[in-house]
Amino acid sequence: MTTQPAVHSDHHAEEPSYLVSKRGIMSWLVTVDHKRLGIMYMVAVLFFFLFAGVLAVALRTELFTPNQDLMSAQTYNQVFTLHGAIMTFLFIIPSVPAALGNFLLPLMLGAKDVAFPRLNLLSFYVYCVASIFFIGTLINGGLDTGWTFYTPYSTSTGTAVIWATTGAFIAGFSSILTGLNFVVTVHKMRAPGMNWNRMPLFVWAIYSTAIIQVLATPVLAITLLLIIIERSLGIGIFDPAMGGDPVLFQHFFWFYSHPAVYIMILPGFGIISELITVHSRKHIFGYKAIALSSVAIAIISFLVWGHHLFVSGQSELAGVLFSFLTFAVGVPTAIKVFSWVATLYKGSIQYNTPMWYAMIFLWTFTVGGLTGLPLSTLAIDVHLHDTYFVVAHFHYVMVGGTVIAFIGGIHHWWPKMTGKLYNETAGKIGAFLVFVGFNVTFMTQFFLGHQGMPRRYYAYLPEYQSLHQVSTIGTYILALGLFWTMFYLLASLFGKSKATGNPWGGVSLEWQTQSPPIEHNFHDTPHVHGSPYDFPEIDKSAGAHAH
Amino acid sequence: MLFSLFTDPRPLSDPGTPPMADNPWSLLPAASANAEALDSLYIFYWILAGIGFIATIAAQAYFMVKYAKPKDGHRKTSAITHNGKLEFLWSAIPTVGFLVLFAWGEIEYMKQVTPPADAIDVRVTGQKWYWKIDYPAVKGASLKNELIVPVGVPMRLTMTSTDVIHSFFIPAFRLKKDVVPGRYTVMWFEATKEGEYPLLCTEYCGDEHSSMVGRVLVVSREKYAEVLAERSKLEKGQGETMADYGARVYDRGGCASCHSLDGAAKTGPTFKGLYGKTETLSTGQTLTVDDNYIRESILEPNAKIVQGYSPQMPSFAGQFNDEQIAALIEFIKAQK
Amino acid sequence: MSTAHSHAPVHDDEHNPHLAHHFDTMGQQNASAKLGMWLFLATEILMFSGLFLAYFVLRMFYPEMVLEAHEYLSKTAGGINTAVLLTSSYTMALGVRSIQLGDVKKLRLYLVLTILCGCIFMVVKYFEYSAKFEHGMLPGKFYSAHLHGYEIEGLPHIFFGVYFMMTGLHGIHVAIGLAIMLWMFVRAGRGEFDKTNYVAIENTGLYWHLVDLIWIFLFPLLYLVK
Amino acid sequence: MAKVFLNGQPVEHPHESHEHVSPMTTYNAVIGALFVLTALTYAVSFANLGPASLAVAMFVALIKASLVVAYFMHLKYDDRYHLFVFLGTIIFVGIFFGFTLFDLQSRNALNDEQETFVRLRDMENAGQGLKVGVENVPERKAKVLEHIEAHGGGEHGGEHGGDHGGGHKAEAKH
Repeated sequence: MTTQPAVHSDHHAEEPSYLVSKRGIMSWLVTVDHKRLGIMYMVAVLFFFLFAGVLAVALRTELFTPNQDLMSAQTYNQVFTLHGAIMTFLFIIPSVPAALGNFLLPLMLGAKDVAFPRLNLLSFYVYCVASIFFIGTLINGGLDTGWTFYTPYSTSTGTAVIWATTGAFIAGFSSILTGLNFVVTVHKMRAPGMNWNRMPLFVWAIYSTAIIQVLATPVLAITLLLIIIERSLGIGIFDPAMGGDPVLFQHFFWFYSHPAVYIMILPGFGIISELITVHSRKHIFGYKAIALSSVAIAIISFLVWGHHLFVSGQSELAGVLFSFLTFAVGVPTAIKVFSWVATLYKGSIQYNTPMWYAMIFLWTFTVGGLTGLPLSTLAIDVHLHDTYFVVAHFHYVMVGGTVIAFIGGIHHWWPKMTGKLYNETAGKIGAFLVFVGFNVTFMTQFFLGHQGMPRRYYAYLPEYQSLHQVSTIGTYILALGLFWTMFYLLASLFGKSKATGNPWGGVSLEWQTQSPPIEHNFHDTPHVHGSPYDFPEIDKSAGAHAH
Repeated sequence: MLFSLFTDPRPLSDPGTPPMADNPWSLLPAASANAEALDSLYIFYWILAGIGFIATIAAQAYFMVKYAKPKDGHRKTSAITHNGKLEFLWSAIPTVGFLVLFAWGEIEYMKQVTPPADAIDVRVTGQKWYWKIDYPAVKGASLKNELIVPVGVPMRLTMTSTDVIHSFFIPAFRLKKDVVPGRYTVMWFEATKEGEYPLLCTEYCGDEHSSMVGRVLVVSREKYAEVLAERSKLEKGQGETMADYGARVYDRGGCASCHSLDGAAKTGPTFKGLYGKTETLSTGQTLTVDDNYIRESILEPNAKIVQGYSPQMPSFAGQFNDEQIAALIEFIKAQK
Repeated sequence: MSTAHSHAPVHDDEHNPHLAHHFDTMGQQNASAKLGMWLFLATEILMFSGLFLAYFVLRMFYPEMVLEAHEYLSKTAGGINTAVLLTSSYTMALGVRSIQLGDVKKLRLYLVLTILCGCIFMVVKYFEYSAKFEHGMLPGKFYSAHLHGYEIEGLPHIFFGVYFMMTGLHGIHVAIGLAIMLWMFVRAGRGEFDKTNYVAIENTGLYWHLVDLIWIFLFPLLYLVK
Repeated sequence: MAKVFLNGQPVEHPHESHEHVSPMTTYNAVIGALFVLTALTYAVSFANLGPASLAVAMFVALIKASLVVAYFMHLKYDDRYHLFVFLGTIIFVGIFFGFTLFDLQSRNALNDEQETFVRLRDMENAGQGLKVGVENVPERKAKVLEHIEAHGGGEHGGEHGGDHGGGHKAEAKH
C-alpha cells in the first residue's frame, strides 16, 4: 500500500491549474474542460437554488397565518409552481451529476476528460436555453399548474404552460446528453488498471444515474411534447374534454418522474459513500453491495411509478402491483444505509465539515426513507396522499438527502476545486443551523400531513396553525444556515488559506493530482493497482478474518 | 395555539367548518370503520419504523462517539470490508417487515375499495371550487359542500368532475379519491361516530383550491332523513329576513370560495361594498352594480366580466330559483 | 489506491490527426463514439415509444373509430414510402461497407442514392399531407373532415392527431437525417474518411436505420392494420 | 512501446481492426427478405383476419426490424454491450407499455363504473357527448364553412375515391 499524497506537487509545481491555464472570459465560455464546465454548472444550479429557495421562504411566510395575507391565491399558486419546477428541472436534477459529476468523474477514473467534451459544452448551453424558457415563463404570465403539469388543468389554464413545458423539454435534452456522456466515459475512459471493482462508489452512483437519465428522460420529452400539442391543437389524448384520459398523462409523466427521483438521490448516495470512508479512514463496508444496490435501485425505479397514482383512479389491481414493487426499492436502500453505519465501526472518525454533513445525511435520509413506507402501503397512502406528509417525505429525501449530500460534497471537494480552504468553525456552525432548521421545518409537516393538511393550500383551517408556524420558523433557520454557508465559502475564495493536493488524505485518484488540478488532470496517466478505499491507517495485520 | 398573538382570530372564509382536534399534537378523530382499522395499521407502522430508526441512529451515535479520532493523530482502523452473514441479515429482516406492511395494507385497501351491495348511493360532482352532492334515492336532496351521513350505514359515493381533477378527502374517515373528469370514481365508508368533520380537496385545481372545503355531518340513523331534508331545502324561513335567507343561500351555494365578505380579493370580486359600486368591465365599459347586473351575473356569469377577473364562474341557472336570487341580492346589498 | 505513473503510451496512433487529445487510441475513440450513438438510439426508441403507447391506448379506447379512420390513409402512398425507405437503408448499409473497404468514391455514390430515397419519401409525404389538409383531416380542434363530407363515427380528430404526431416526428427525423448525410457527403469529398476512420459514417448509418426501423412499425399500425 | 489500455484492460493488438465487413450477398439477401415481408404485410392487410391482424402485422414487423438491426446495423457482429443497450431499451419500453396497459385494462376489475369513460358514454347517451374536432371552436368552424363555400361546396368526396378504400357514408348524411 503506497499512497503518494500530492504526488507531483513538487517537481511540477510550476504548471498552472485549470483555473488559470487559459485566461479571459471567452476561454470559459467555449471551454471543453470538464472541470470548468463543472464549475459553470455549479454556479448556474446554485443560482437557481437560491432563486427557488427565496420563493420557498416566501411560501412559508404566507403560511404563517391561516388566512391570505402576503400574496393573492394566484400569486401563491404561481410561486409554489415555480419553486417546484425550478428546483426540480433546473436545480436538483442537474445539481450533483452535472456539477460535481462533471468535475470529478474523469478525475476519479484517471481520464483526461469526459468522452465527448464538446457535447458536454453543448449540454451546458442547452441547459442555459432551458433556463431562458423558464425565465420566459415568468415574463409571459407565470405558471400555475404545479410542477407536475397535470392535465386537464395544464391544458385549460391561462398561464404560460407552453413556455414552461418547452423549458423542461429542453432541460431534458441537457440531462440526456450529460447522462450519455457519462455512461460512455465510465465504459471507455477508465485509466489502466481501473476495473469495475476499483471504481469509487461515487462513480458507480453517477453511472447508475446516467443510465436512468438516458432511459427515462426521452419519455418526459414526448410527454411534454404531447402537452404542448394537446394545448395548442387539442388532439384528445390527455384532455377529457376532447376524449382523452387524464390518468394516462399521469402514467406518462411518472414513468419519467419517478425514476427522476433517483436521478436526484443516487448521486447523493455516491457522495456519502466517499465522505464517510475518507473521514473515518476506513474501507467502505460492503463495496459490492453498495455498488450493485445503486444499479438495482436504478432498474427497480422504473417499475414503481404507479404509487403516485394510488388514489387517482388507477385500477386497484395495478395499485397492488405497484405497492409491492415499491417496497422492493426499500431493500437496496436499507442495505446502503446499514453499510454506511457499519463503515464507521472501528474507524478513526475525524469530524470535518463534510463529515458533519454525512452524519446529518444519515439522520435525515433514514427519516426520509422510513416515511416512504406508509406512502407505499396502499391503505395508509389513501389517507396521506397529497397531504403535507408527502411534502415532508420528499423534502426529507430531496433536501435531507440530495441537498445535504451536495453541500457536504461541495465542502469535501472545495479544496480540490478551488485550491482554497474554508473556515472549519464557520462550516460547523453552518451545518448545525442547516440540521436544526431543516428538521424543525419538515418534521412538523409529518404531523400536519397526518392530520389531513392538504398540499398547495395558501389558506388553511386554523387548527393547523401552530404547526405551520413552527415550520415557518424552521425555514428561517434553514435559510440562515444556507446563507451563512454561502458567505463563508465565497469568503474562502479570497482568503489566504491554500489547500494542499490532498487535505483529507483520500486515496482515490482525484486526490493524487494537485489542487486545483492541471488542465489535463494528471501529469502522467495514472495506473491503478488497488481499491479506492485502501487507507494507510487500515490495520492489515489485525483482522485475519477480514477479506 | 403557540403564536396566537400574531394571528387574526377570524376563521377561514368558509363558514361552519368544525375544528378537528384542539390539541395540534393529538391524532385525528377516527369516525369510520376504515379509520379505526387504519389507525392500528398506522401504529404498527410507527412501531416498525421506530425500531428501525432507533437501531440505525443508535448504532451511528455509538460509533460516532466510540471511534472518534483521538487528539494525537489517527488510530489504526479495522481492515474489515464486508460480512456476508450480516449483510444477508440486514437485507432479510427489513424485507420481512416490508412484506408484512404490504400485506396488511393490501388487505385493508381491498376493504376500502369494495363497497357492499346494500350501500346508500350518493353522487358527487367536483367543480371549481365546490362540491355538489346529490342523493338519488331522496327526491330533491342536493347539497353543496355538505355531505350528510347516517351512523352505521355504508355509503357509496360515485364521483366525477366537470372541469379539472379534484380529490375528495375526508381526514376523519382516512379516505381520499381523485375525482376525474370524463369518468366516475367510487369511494365508500361506514361512519361510526356522530359529529362534524372537514371535507377537503387535495388535488390542486386552481386559484381557490384552498377554499374547496366543506363538511361531513354524521347524524344518527333516525335523524338522517330529517336532517337531509332540512339541509337540502333552501326556503325562506318564517320570520326570516330576506338578507338572512340570502346569507344561507350564499353559504349553501358555495359562493364563499370565490367571493369574500371581508374585502379580500379572491377569484371573484368581494361582496363587501359591491352593491352600487361602479365597475369597469373587461370591454372598457363601466356600469353600476344593481339588481339586474347581479341577477345576470348569477345566471350568465361570463357575459360581463369586471376588469382584472377571468371568466371562471359556472352558471347557476337552474340551481337557484327567483326567490333565492332575490334573497342573495338583498344579502349582497347588506354587505356594506 | 496504489497508483504508479508511467508516461502515456507512445504508438503510431498518436500521430493520427483524427485522434482527440483526451483519447489514447483510435480504437478507444471509435468505440466511444459508437457506444454514444447506441445510447442515443436508445433515447430515440423510448421517445417514440410514448407515441406508440398513445396509439395503442387510442385503439383500446376507440377501436371502431380507429378502424374506420385509418381507411382514409393512402395504403399506396404508405407502401411506396416503405419501399423507398427500405431501399435507402440498403444503400446506406452499402455505403458503410464501401468505406469499410476504403472506397470513398462508392461511399459518396451510395450517400447520394440514400439522400435521393429520403427526398422521394419526403415528397410522397408532402402529397399525403396536403391531401389530408384539403379534406380537413387535421389533428384535434382543427379537424373538419365532416364539414368536407367525410363522416367518420366517434372522435376521429384523435386518430388524426396521433397520425400527424407520429408521422410528423418521424418526418422531422428523416429531414435531420438528410441534412446529416449531406454533411457526410461533403466531408467525404474533403477526404476526411478512410479505412480506419469512418465512425461518423457508421453512426449516420445507425441513425438512418433507426428512422427506417420506426417506419417499419408505423406503416402497418397506421395504414394497414384492421 | 508501452502497453495500450482500453476499458482499464491491456489491449494486445491495438491496431488490428475488429470491424466485421459483411459480404454483398448478405445485404442483398436481407433487402430481398425485407421486400418480400413488406409485400406480405400489404397483402395480408386486405384479407380479413379480424383481431389476429394486429398480431400478424406486428410479428412480421418484428422480423423485419430484427433483420435491419442484425445486419444493416451490424448488431450481430458488434460489441455485446451494444446489444445489451438495445435489448435493455426494448425491455424498458415493454415495462412502460405493460404496466400502463395493465392499468387501463383492469380499471373495471372491482367496479364497473370506474371503467374509463363510462361517464363520457353516459353523457353521450344523454345527448351531451363530446364534439368532434372543429365543432369545439365555433369561430374556426365558421371560417372552415366560409372557405368551403368559397371553393364550391364540400363535395370532394367522390373525386378522391380511389385512394381512400373506405366508404363515404358522408354523402348520404351531408
